[in-house]
Amino acid sequence: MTDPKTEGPLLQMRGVTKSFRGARALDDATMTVGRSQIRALIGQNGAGKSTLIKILTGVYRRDGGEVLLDGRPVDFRSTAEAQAGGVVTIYQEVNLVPKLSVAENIFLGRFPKRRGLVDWATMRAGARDALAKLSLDIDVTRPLGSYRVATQQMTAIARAVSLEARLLVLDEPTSSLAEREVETLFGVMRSLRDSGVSMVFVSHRMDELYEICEDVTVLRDGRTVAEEPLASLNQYELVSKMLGRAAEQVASGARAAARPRQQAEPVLAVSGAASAPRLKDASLAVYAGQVQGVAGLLGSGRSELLRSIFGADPLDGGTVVVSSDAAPIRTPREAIAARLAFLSEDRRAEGIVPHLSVRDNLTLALLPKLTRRGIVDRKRQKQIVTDYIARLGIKAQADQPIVELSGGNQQKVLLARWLATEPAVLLLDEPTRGIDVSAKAEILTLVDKLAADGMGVLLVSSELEEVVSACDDVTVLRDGVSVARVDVERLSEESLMAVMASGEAVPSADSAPNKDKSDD
Amino acid sequence: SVDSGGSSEGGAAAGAASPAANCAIATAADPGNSQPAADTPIAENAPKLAQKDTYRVAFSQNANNGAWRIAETQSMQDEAKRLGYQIQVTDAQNNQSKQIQDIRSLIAQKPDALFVAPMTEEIGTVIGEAKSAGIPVFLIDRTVSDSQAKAGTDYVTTIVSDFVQEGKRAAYALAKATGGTGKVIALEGTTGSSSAVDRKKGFEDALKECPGLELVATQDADNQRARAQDITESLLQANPDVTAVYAQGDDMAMGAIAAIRAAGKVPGKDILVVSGDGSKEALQAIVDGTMAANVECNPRFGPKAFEVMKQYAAGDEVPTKILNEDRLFDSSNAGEFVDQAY
Amino acid sequence: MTDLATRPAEVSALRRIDWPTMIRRYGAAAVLALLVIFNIIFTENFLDLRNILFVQLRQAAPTAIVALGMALVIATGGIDLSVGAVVALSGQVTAVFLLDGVPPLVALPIGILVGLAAGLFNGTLVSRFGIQPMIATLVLFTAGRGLAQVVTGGRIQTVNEPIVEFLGLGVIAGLPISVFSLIVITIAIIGVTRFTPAGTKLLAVGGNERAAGLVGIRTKWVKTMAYVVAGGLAGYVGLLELGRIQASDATNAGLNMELDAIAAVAVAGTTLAGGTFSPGRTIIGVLMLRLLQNTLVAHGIPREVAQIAQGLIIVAAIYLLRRSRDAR
Amino acid sequence: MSAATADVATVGHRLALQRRGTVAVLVLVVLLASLRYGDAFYSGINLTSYFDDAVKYSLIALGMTFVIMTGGIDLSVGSVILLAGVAGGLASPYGAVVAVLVGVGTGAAVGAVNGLLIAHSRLEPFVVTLATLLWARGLGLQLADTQTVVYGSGALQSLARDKIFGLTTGFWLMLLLFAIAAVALKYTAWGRTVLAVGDSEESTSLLGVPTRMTKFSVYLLSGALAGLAGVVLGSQTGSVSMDTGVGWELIAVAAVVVGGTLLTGGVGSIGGTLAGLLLLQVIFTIINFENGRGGIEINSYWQNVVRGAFLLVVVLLQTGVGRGRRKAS
Ligand SMILES: Nc1ncnc2c1ncn2[C@@H]1O[C@H](COP(=O)(O)OP(=O)(O)OP(=O)(O)O)[C@@H](O)[C@H]1O
Ligand SMILES: Nc1ncnc2c1ncn2[C@@H]1O[C@H](COP(=O)(O)OP(=O)(O)OP(=O)(O)O)[C@@H](O)[C@H]1O
Ligand SMILES: [Mg+2]
Ligand SMILES: [Mg+2]
Repeated sequence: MTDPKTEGPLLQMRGVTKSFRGARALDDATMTVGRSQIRALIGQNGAGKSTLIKILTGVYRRDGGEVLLDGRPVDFRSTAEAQAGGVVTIYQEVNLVPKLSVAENIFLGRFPKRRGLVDWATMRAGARDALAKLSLDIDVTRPLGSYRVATQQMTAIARAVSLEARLLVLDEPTSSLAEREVETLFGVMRSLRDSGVSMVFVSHRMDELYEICEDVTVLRDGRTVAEEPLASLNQYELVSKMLGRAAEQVASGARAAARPRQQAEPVLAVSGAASAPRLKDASLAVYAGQVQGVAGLLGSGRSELLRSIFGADPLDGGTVVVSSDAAPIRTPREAIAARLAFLSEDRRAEGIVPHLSVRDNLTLALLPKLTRRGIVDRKRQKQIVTDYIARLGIKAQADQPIVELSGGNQQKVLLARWLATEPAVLLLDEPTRGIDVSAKAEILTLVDKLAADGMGVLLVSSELEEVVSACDDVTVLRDGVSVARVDVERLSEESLMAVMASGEAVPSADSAPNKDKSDD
Repeated sequence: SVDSGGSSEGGAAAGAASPAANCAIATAADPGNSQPAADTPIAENAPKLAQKDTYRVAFSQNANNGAWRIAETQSMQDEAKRLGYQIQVTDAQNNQSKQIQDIRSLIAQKPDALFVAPMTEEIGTVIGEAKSAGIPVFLIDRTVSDSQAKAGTDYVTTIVSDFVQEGKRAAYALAKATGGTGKVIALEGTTGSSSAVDRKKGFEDALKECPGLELVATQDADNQRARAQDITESLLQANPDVTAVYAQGDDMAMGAIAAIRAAGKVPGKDILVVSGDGSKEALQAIVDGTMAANVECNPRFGPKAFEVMKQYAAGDEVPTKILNEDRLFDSSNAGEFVDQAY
Repeated sequence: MTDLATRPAEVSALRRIDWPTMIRRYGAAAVLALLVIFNIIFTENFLDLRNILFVQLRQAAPTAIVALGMALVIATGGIDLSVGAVVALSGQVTAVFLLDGVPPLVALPIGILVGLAAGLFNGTLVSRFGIQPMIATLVLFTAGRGLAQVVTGGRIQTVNEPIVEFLGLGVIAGLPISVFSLIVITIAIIGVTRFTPAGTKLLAVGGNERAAGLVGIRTKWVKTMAYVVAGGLAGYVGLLELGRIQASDATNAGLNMELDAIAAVAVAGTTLAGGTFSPGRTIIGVLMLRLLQNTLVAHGIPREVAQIAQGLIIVAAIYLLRRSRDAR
Repeated sequence: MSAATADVATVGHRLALQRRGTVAVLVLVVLLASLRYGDAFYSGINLTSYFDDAVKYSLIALGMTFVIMTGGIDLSVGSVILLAGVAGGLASPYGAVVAVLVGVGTGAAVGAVNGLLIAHSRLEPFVVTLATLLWARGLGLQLADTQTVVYGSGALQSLARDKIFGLTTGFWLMLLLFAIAAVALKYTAWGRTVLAVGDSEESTSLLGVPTRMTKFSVYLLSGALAGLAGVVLGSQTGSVSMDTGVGWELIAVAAVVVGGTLLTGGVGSIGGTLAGLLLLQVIFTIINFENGRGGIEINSYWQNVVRGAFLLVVVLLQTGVGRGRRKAS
C-alpha cells in the first residue's frame, strides 16, 4: 500500500467547464483523487456529477480546464481511450447490452480467442470467475436482459472490476441494489483499494458514503465547493455544503404520529392479486389519508403488484376494488378513470417522453381533462405547469425538452404529471430512486402532505428507512405473496428486515393481511 | 390480321404539304415499311418441331401492362385458343432476370414450342438453353443479340417491327404536319429498351435532314402517361415556343396532350403531336384533331406467330427474320381504322 | 478564466443568431429559395403565376399530401411503404366504378374508403399483431399494386367523367384542386395537431410508447389512426391522380411516391425514429425535391443525371441537419 | 422495466422458433409442390434455375442481414447491383478476375460511402441509403449510357455454367459465403460486436468498444456483396440490363425478417436469411408451374397479390407461433 501523500495524486481535474447549448453544466469543477483512495463525489441532482465523469472518460468534450492523470495531461476522446489509460467507468444508467449473454457483456471488446476465433469456453469460465468475486452464481450464457436490474448492475461491476483499472468510477451503482448486494460491492471495493486501485463513488445515500469513502468532493451548480476528508464533516455539514444553505432537517425524520383512518372503507382494496410470473397472491388495503407501504426483497413482486393494480400488467387472479366500485381495471386508461395514478420505477423506459417539452410531459396524463370540446386549453395548461414547477422546485423551463433535465428533476416532473390528475390513490414505485437527499426529503414531505390532505398513497421503496419514515402501515411481500402486515407501532427497519427475510409475521393485533378482506 | 402497307396513303397525302416547306422530308412521301434483306438466311439448325394436330406452347411475355402488351398477349392467347392449342403465359414484370427465370421454368415443363418477347436483347444465353432442351424458340416484337444466340440455330426466327424505320417515319410525318419548321420536344420510352433506342435513332437521323425542325429537348418518360405529362408541363414552361411533340409511344402522347391542354394551348393547333403505336385512343385523337399522325407498331402477333410455327413444323423454309408491316395513320385514314385498333 | 465566466451574457449575445437551429428550421426552405432564384434567372417564364400554381405546385401537391400522411406515420416511429400502391388501387377502383356507371358521388368516396381500409389493414398489422411496420406495409406495397392491376386488367382506362375532369383541371379560388386540397389538408392537420390532444398523443406514442400507454393513451389506436389517415390521404391522392391524367394507370400511378414522401420527411429534419412531426417543413421538403427535379428536366438534364443530383442533394441536406443538431 | 426484461428473455427464443418455422414451411411448400407438379419440379433445369436465381438475392440478403443486425438498413443494394454489374461488365473484356475485382470494388466503394455517412457522420441509414439508391442507379445508367451491358469474358461464365453436384459454381460460392458468415457471426469479435451495436449502440460505445468501425464495416460488406451479386448476375445472364435491381432491396429485407432477424437489431441469424429467401422465392416457381397446369390460370396481375398474401401469411404465422409460445411459458 502506497501513501497517497508521498506520491502525488492519481487524478487531478482542474477548472473544468462545460456548457450544453449555452447552459453551464460545469463551471470551474475540480476533483483530485489520490492513490488507493475511494473518493465520494456528491451533489444535488443536476449538480454536474455525471457530466464531470463523462468529461473524464471522453464521452463529452470539455470546454475548458485540464485533466491530469499521474501528473500528465490527458485528453481521452472516447471510453475506449479512457479504458486503455486505466480509467474504467460504470455509468449511471445500467449501460450494457441486454440481448447478448452475460459472458459476452463481461468480455465485449476483449474476447478471449483461440486461433483467431472467439473461445467461448474460456469466456464462460472467465465470466463465472468474475461474477464469483461478487458472490454471484448465475447462468452466464443467458441474455443479460433476462436478469433483473440488480444482477445487471452487478454484471457491470464485474466487468469493470475484471478490466483491472487504475481508477474505477462508479456513478450511482447502488441505486438499484439491495443492502446485501451493496455489502458485497463494498467488500470488493475495499479489496480493490487494498490492491492499489483508486475509486470515485457517487451515491445519494449518505450512510453508504460514510461507510466506504475516505474523502469527498462536493459539487454545487457545477462548481466544486469542497474537497476534504469525509471524517471532517458530519452529515448535516455535508448536506449543507451540497445545498449551499443550512439544511433544515436532513432526511425527513420519522413522522410524528400515525394518521387516523378517515374512513372505514379503503379507497383501494386488493385481494388475492396474481399476475404471471412473479405475483401470486397479494392482498392489501389503502385508506384515504394514509400512506400504505409495500416492502419486500428484490424480485418479490412489488412492482408487479403496483403494475397489475394499475392495469399495466394483466391481473390473472384476485380482485382490485377502487373506492368500492366493482368495475374491474384492465388498462391504465380505466385506472386513470378510476382516479388512480402510477409512478413507474423505470423513469427512462416508462416515464419520460424524451423530446417532448417539460410542459407536455407534465400534462400528458391530464390531457383529457384539459380538453374542452376537443380543444386543449393552453392557458390552463400553462398555469398548471407553472404552478407545479414552482411547487416542486423543478429546475427547468416549461418548453425545455425533458431529456435535458437531470435525473432528479425529471423525476419531479413525472411526479407532477400524476399529482396534476388529483388522484384518489397514488401508486409510487421507488419514487426517490436516484434522487438527492434534499429532493428526497421534499418528495417525502409532499407525500406526507398529500396523505394529510386525504389522498391514499401506496408506496414501494427499497430503502427501508424511507418506508419506515413515510408509511402508516406496511405490507410485506415475499415471492409474490403478501405474507405479513406491520403496523405503525411496530414499524422499524429491523422489524421489516426480519419479516422480509423470514416471511414470518410479527405478532400483532391485525397482522394477517387477508384480514383486510373482512373490511369490505 | 396484319394489314399491309401504309406507304401509298403517305404518298397521297404528301401532295397536300405546305409549299413553304423548307426541307426535303416535309414534302417527301412516307418512307413506309423497310423490307427484309433479300439474303435473309433460312432457319436450318434450330430444333425441329413435329407436325401435330395440337401443340402445347409457352409464351414468355416481358411485361403485361399497358394496352400494347396486353393486346399482344391477348392476341397470342386468342390465336392459340382458336387453333385449339394449349398455351402457358408468363409475365416477367419488366424485369430481365425474372424473364430468364421464367423461361427456364418454362423449359423445365417441356413445351412443344416457346415464344419469347424479350425484355432486352441480352437474354440470349437462356435461349441457348432452350435449344439444348430441344425446344424451338420463336422471338416476337424484339430480338436478341447476335453474340449470344444465333438466329436459325439457337432460335428459329424473330418477328419484329423495324423501330428505326418507325422513328424515321415519325420524323417524316412530323415534318409534313409542321411544314418543316418549328421547335420539337421528344419523349422517349423505357431507358435502354431497343424500341426506345432505335426509334430515337431513326427519328433524329431523319430530322437532321430538316434543319427547320429544331429538337429542343429529349426526355425519358418511361412510357408513362403521368410522367410524360409532368415532363411536358415542365418543358413547355421552359420552352414556351415549342410547336411539336414527338412521343415514341401513345401513352406518353396522351400525357403530352393533357399537358398541352393544361398549359392553356390547343393540341393539334398550337402544338402538333406525332406518336407511335397505333392504339385506339391515339387514332381517336387523330380523328378528334388533337394528334397529327401515328406510326403503327402492331401488337397483334398471334396469327403471324402461329402461322410461322406451323410453316416451320411443316418443314417449310422460314427466314430467320420476319418484318412486321406497320401502317401510318393520319387524318386521312384514322377514322377508317379506329374501330379495329387495339 | 474568471473573466470569461463573468461574461456569459455577452457571449450568448454574440451568439444570438443560432445557426444550427436556423438550419434545422429553414434548411430545406433555404435550398428551395436558392432553386427558386436560380429558376427566376435561368428558366424562362418561371415567375409566371400560371407556372407556379398550375405546373410547379400542382405537380408537387399529390406527393405533398401523401408526405403529410407519411409524416404522421413516421411520428409514431413507423413507416408506410404502401402509400404508392394505395394511390394506384384507389384510383383504379374508382375508375372501374365510374366506368360501370356508378354515380361519382358514390364512386369517389369509395376511392377514399379504399385508402382508409388499406390504412386500417396496415395499422392493424402493426399495432395489434406487432408486425414491424416496414414488413407490414410491404404486404400492401406488393399486393396493392397487383390488386390495382387485377381490377383494371392492367389496362389504362380512360375515364371521361366531368367530375374526374374537374378533379384534374378544375379551379377553386384560383387554385388547382390539388393545390387547394393540399392547403385545406395542411390547415386541418396543423389545426388538429396543435389544438387538440391528438398532436401530443401522437408524439408521445412515437417518443415513448410504454410511457404513453401508462398515462392512459390508447397507443394502438393512435398508431392505427396514423396509418388510417395516411391511407385515406393516399386514397384521396389516387383520385387526384385519376383526374390529372383523366385515366387510371395501375402500373404507374403513385409509383415510387412512398420513397419521395419519405425523402421529403427526412429532408424536413424529422427523424425516422419517431417522436417528431413538422408538417410545414415536410411540404417545403416536397416542394424542394420536386422543383429540383423540374429544374433539371427543364434544363434538359437526362434522367440518370437528375437522379444523381437528387441523391446528392438529399445527402447534403441531411448532413447539414445532422451537423446543426450536433452543434447544439 | 418488467416488460422489457420479459421481452429480452423471450425475443431470442421466439426468433429461434420463427427460424425453425421458416425452414419447416419451406420444406412443406417444396414437398407439396413436388407432389403436385411431379418430376418437372425436381428436374435439373428447374432446380438449377431456382437456385441460380436465388444467388443474387441471397448475396444481398446476406449483407443486409449484417446491416440489419446493427439496427440499420441498406436500401441501396438494388442500385449497387446495377452499378457494379455495369462496371464489372465494362471490365469483363479484361478477364474474369478483373471483372470480379471491379464489380466487388465498385460495390465496396458505394458501401464505404454509405458507411462513412452513417457511422462517421451519424446520419440515418434509411435516408442515406435511400439517397444512394438514387445516385448509384443514376451513375450506373450513366456509366452504361443507358444500354444493356454485355459480359464479354468467357471465363466468368464458369460461375454460371460449370456445375458441381448438379448446381452451379455461383451457387456453391454463395453457400460458402453463408457458411463463412455464420462462423464469423458466432466466432469472431466482429460478429459479436455487430450484434452488440444493434442491441444498444450507446452502451456498446460506453463499454469502450469502438462502434464506428463495426457500423462502417457492415455497409462496406453489404456494398461488396451487392457488387459481387452484380457480377454473378452478369455472368449468369451474360448481361446487365437497366432494370436490374429495382425493388430487390425489399426482397432482401423481407427475407432477412422472415429468417428471424429483428429489424431493430441485436438478434439475427444467417441460416435463417437463406431459408427465408428460398421460401419467399419458391412462390415464383410455383406460380409458373401452376400456370402450366392449364387449370385456373394465375393471371400475371394476381402474382403480386399472391406474393403479398404469401408474405402476410408467413409473418402472421410467425407472430402466431411467437405469441402462442409466449403464453405457454
Ligand atoms: N446532454 C445534455 N444536454 C443538455 N443538458 C444536459 C445534458 N446532460 C446534462 N445536462 C445538464 O447538465 C446539468 C448537470 O447534469 P448531470 O447529469 O451531470 O447531473 P448529476 O449531478 O449527475 O445529477 P443526478 O444526481 O441527477 O444524476 C443538468 O442541469 C443537466 O440538465
Ligand atoms: N428474479 C428476477 N427475474 C427476472 N426479472 C426480475 C427479477 N427480479 C426483478 N426483475 C425485474 O426487474 C425489475 C426491476 O427490478 P428491481 O431491482 O426494481 O426489483 P423490485 O422492484 O424489487 O422487484 P419487484 O418489484 O418484483 O419486487 C422488476 O420490475 C422486475 O421486472
Ligand atoms: Mg448523474
Ligand atoms: Mg420494483
